[in-house]
Amino acid sequence: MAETVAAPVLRRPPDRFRTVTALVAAAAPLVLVVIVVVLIRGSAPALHQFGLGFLVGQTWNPPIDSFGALPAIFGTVASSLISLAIALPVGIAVAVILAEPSHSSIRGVIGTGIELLAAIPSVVYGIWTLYVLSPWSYEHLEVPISDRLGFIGWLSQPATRSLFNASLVLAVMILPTLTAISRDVIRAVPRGMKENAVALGATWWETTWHVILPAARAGIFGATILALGRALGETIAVTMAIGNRYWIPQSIFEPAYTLASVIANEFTEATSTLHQAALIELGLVLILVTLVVNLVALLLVRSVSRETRLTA
Amino acid sequence: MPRLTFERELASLRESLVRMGTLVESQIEASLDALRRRDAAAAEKVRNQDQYLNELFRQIREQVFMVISTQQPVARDLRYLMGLQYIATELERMGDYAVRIARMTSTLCALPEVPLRAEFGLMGELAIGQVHDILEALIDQNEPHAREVASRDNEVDRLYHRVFEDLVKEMGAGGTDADGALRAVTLLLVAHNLERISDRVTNVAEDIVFLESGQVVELG
Amino acid sequence: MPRLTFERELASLRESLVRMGTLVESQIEASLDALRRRDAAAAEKVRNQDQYLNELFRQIREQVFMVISTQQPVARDLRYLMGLQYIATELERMGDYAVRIARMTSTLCALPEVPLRAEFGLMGELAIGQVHDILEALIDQNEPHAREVASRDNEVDRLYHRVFEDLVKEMGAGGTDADGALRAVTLLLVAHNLERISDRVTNVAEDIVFLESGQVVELG
Amino acid sequence: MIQPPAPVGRPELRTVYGAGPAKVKVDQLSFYYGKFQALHDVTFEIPEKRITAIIGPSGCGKSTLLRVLNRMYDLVPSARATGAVVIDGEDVVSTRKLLDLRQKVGMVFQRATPFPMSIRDNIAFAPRLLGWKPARIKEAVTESLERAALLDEVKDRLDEPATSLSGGQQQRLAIARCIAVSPQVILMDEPCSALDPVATLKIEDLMSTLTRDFTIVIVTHNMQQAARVSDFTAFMLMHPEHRYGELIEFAPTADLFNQPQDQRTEAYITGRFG
Amino acid sequence: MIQPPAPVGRPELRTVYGAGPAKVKVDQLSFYYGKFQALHDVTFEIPEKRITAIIGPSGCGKSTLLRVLNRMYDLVPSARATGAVVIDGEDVVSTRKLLDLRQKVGMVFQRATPFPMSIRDNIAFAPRLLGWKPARIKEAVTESLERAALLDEVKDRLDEPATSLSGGQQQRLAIARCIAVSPQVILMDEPCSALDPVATLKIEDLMSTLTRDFTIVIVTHNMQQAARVSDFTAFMLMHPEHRYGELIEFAPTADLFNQPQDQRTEAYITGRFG
Amino acid sequence: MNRTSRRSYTSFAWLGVMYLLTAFALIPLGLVLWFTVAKGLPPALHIEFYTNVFRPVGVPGAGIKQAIVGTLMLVGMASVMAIPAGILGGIYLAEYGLARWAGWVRLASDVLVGTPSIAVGLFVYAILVAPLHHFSGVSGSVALAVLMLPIVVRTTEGSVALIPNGLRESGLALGLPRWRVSLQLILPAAAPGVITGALLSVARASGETAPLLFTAFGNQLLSLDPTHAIQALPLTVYQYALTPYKSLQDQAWGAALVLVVMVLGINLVSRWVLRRQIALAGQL
Repeated sequence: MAETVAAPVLRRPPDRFRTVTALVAAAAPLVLVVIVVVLIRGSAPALHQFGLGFLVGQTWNPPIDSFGALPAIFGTVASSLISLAIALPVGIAVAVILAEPSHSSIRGVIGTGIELLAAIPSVVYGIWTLYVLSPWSYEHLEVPISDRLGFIGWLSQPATRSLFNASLVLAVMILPTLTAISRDVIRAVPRGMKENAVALGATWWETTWHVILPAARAGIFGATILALGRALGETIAVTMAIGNRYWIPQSIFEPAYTLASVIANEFTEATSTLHQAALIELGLVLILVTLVVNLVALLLVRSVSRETRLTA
Repeated sequence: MPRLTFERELASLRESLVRMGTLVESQIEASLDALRRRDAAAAEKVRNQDQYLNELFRQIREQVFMVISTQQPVARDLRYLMGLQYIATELERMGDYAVRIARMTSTLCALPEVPLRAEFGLMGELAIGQVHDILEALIDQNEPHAREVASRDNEVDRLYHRVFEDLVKEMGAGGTDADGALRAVTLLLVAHNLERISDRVTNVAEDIVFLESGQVVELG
Repeated sequence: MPRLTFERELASLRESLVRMGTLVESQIEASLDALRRRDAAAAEKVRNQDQYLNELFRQIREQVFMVISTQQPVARDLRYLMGLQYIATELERMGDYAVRIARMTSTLCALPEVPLRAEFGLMGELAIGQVHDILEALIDQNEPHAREVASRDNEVDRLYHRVFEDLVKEMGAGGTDADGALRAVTLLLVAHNLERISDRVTNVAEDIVFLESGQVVELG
Repeated sequence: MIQPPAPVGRPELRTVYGAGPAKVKVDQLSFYYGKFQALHDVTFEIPEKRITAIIGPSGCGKSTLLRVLNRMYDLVPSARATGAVVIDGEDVVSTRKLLDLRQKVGMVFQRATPFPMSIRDNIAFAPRLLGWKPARIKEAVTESLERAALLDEVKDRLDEPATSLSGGQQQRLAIARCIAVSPQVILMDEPCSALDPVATLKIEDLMSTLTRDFTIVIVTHNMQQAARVSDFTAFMLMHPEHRYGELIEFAPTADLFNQPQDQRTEAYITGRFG
Repeated sequence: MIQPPAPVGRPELRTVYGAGPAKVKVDQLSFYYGKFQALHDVTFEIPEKRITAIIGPSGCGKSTLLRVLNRMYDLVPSARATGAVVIDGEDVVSTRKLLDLRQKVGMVFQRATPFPMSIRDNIAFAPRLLGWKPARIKEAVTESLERAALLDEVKDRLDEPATSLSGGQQQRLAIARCIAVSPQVILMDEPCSALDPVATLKIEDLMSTLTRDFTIVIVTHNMQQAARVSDFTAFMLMHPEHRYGELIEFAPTADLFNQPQDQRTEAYITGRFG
Repeated sequence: MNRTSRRSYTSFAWLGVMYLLTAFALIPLGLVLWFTVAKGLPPALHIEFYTNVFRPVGVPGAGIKQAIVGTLMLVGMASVMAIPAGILGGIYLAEYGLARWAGWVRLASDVLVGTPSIAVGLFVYAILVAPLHHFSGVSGSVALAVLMLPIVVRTTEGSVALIPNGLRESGLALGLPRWRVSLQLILPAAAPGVITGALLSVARASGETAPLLFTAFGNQLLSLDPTHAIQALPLTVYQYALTPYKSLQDQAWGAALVLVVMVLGINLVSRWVLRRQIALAGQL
């Protein structure tokens, strides 16, 4: 590198088109920042009142203005993780099948099905869970399991509206996210990699397990985190399924509460300033958590796609 | 598809070769003319012209080179190029023989005049005719014609042997003085060179056959 | 980077050429040997061996062809290949001269024996030495050596002119019978051919210079 | 009767070389992507109405050099150049008249990329946006298709989508589109590397006829192609230490491929490089 | 003193041609993608331990032919073949021992695509699947890197990811990976088309040393490459009417490029095709 | 059984497992659709369901006209706000994607896509509803627009990026200014993809409940005034489903069916458009 070279000439005509579109595009980051700022300002009274203790407080009693977020945080995280545990193996299996180039007609049906799964509005899942899934799950999953395994504390106390049932519907709802991104990541694995493995005499499973999935590893992980972010923020269906009890349940079959559900249920009825501020602070916690999770996931997925772009 | 540039190069090369052939033909003609007319100046001119021929030859070689290295010809194309180059080599040699005949002419001009044998005119005509016709065959890409021209070699050979025997007999008859001996030997060498020119025509004919069909033949 | 296949082809080609050179050298040697020993059978053998030489020449040409069409050489590589081919052409001509000398030897064997002039031995040695040394220069890729060998041409020329003058003088002295005249003319042609061989060595030297450096030079 | 023979062998080149007019003068051009220097001190002159090829191994900066000539590098934010590239007295590096420059210096890319419209519209696209009159546009369409040796093949289906053409035809369409706006210089960036040998030779023939009117600069990694089509060749190489591209040798093609002056050129063209 | 000279010029070829043993016998092979016929009645014999090149314009079916030889076409649904391809007495077209076949007939692709693991693991991949003992695997890794002329360049970094290698190195790694399981035939599908001339010539040199042990079949659209590296060349063409690929001529490379027997071959190699 | 055949069988078995899991994934879809149709069809078969508004429990002939109209209004206004801006933003990302600022925009858009919609509702409440002291259709549509914007931005970028760079370079190399190349050459080529993105964002917005809870709020009567509370289909489903009255629950299923038909309809159309885009881009 010749550092000694005189300042290089740089003369370009101004690009007004660029300026205009850049300004418009600025809307997205702007909104994001404004959301966070507005929520911080809205939750100021609660922040002032409870400080960090808000995050570990376990009571939620509007009449006496006592607010703690821990049960809602717990419910949110627990329901999301359980749903992820259910959805992950299924999601990867579907992604592997969808990325397979053969059997194109079956794949078309499956792919469309999964995408429609993503298109169904949350509230429809909610009503379906409320009237169909929860009663069925109570009768055919929760009761039999707790009958046999109830001695394990967190598998006892079955209820119709429960953390478990909320997780079930969440699993269905995040499956498309998981599948779509995993499928894209698997498809982005250079075709040559598969051909090479096959040409070396590897079977379909050996190729998938030893070559394709490792190549897509980071991307699938990113997809998982992204799905986690979706699960954390899901509101309506969860609200309709989880039972809405503000406590930390001892069993996954008991009712619980999530951050989003609390807001959805109480916000319009919140009369005291502090109550409203506490609800907004729940929203703030929610958005900050999903923000971090999303950022991590996006950076993961992006680094993967960049890598495959380089090696492809 | 034409491969325009390549075809243009080939055409230009062939043109150069024909130019070279024409020059050789006129060199041979001029040298024999000088011999017949005992014109030392004309003979000298033939010797000087040879440098043009050499330059043309050098240029053709170089051009073949350039075409091969830039156009990467194969099969028929390469054969064609190499064939042109072989022919150029033969033509250059023919030019050399013309120069040698001119040199002999200079020697003869210094000697007392004696009428030239008829065979020389005949041989010269035959040789020039061969050179002319083989060039025509080259231009027309006419392989049978080339073979036919090559076959006329026998006639020149026959004449050469007659001249050779006659001259040896003449010298062997005794009473030859120094001038006579030099003259006889020089004429013998002229005949020899004419015969060589005719041989070269055969080679050119072989090259034409090669260039057109890829066949390596012996027409000798 | 080596370009293995190409280098192998070049090496094989050079080997063929050296083989051809060795064959030419021994042909010239054998023809002069036959001349010295008046051995008609040996002379006949030289004439028969020529077909091998022609075959070798044909193969080298073909190989050059194949290498050009498959390896697409440029610059130095192409020059090298073409240079090898030029040299092969010259070698083939030298072989022809050896055959001619052998033919003259057959003629001489039929004539009464007269001791051979010393110049012939000298010219033969010189020519063979030139051929031998130019092959060495080719193998060693030694351009200065090649130039030096070419410069020895003058000595052969000088000897040739002496032989020519002496023979013409001898015949011009009168009292030459038919056999004597034929003998003198034949010997003259032998000398002529030796001189031509020496000329060819000069051409080979020029080709070596070209092949090594890309320079087109006149060493004549 | 005997005339001294005229010199043979590409005489037209000899007149140009040294004496012929230069269309583009590249003068001490250096080029940077951010802190990375991609080209160093490139100086040579591109002769008018001739084909100049730029060759060299990957990473030698040949494509970058080409993209300087019509300021295509403006698409990359941190790119900048020093030195001068003068076309018709105007410095490309410092000009602000980008649109005029690009109209004067057309470019054909590796991939043909027909616009997603009819064959006719592909060629008429730029003239229309430039506000030409319909009659002039119509004429330009026919003429440029003609010059791109494509008219006969497509004249009956000018209104079909351009994507229905074969790869080689698409590339000739790209050339036609480029010459429709009457450029003076045409830059070609590996125009045949996506084509099969047959289509390639067609393009090569086309190039040689285009030199009647245009100055052509072609970047190719195919040495043989450069040898076949070009009149002049520039050989570039990446500096082993500084890793910027340098011009090693510039000469008439026949000379460069027969008697390269630089060892590195010889090593590269004979395949003994690296 | 004078010996009759032995014939010169690739004598090894002459002994093989006609008399040499064939490794792969392709017999009246036709190939279909669904209803579309891609190959028609291809018959020729691939000689053992020689390089056989398959050339021809785009769409002539040369890649398809290559992919029949190790049943790579099984990856495409609807593909099927008729006729026979016999390797060591076993018919490839009808065999059910796919894994054995692919071990015997290795393949190197246009894009190197190393697996997402270390250099060592890339080569050990197939041997491990075959259940080789660790000692044998270790030996195979070193030996195949050695034979692929890559050992010197990578021996100190066998545990680095294979993606850290350059394009040319990656392709040699692919070759090493392929020969690690001791195939007998190596198929190469345009192995150099993504490489620059320098890396290309390295691969070509490697190929010529590999013929000591392997039978190599290479598909290339680069005619010159076929001429440079191969001992035998097969020329294919798409039938103008039926649009399937046909074998036009099969001959020793030197013969094919000097004295092609078929007009169409001559037209193609001299660039006067189409 | 030798090693080779054991490997083959293992592979086959795993393939079976994968297909089994896939089939398992599709069961919920079938169930949701089945129950929505089965339970929603009876109320949805009545014409009054679409022409009438809310009626108290027990009064026959209740309908959800106010919700359908409200959803159309909300989504329509949101589209007007979000789609043009999203397209321009997407073009910026695709055209000047290498700039640092573009990286931030891209990241922010992706994060915004994943932001809990309820938080967006809170946000709009804080900036529009609280200061004005009443719920409104406008605030609801702003909330929806915020959700739509990043989708439009990213799908526009994606489909513009599908257009080969050569097309852009070819356009510029002809001497055309950048904005003409972007808007008159690239955007038309990418149109189907852009339309798909817009449709998808519309579908997403149509189905959103959470952000409307405290912005549009809901209204049992038909309101065409965007400055007042407005009903929406998802709100209807949510609110009616949670009531103890069978008749309202039935209406909730009916509204759910209407919503599903609408959303899936838009979705299928957009998929069809997208397929055309991909086919087209494949030819370029």
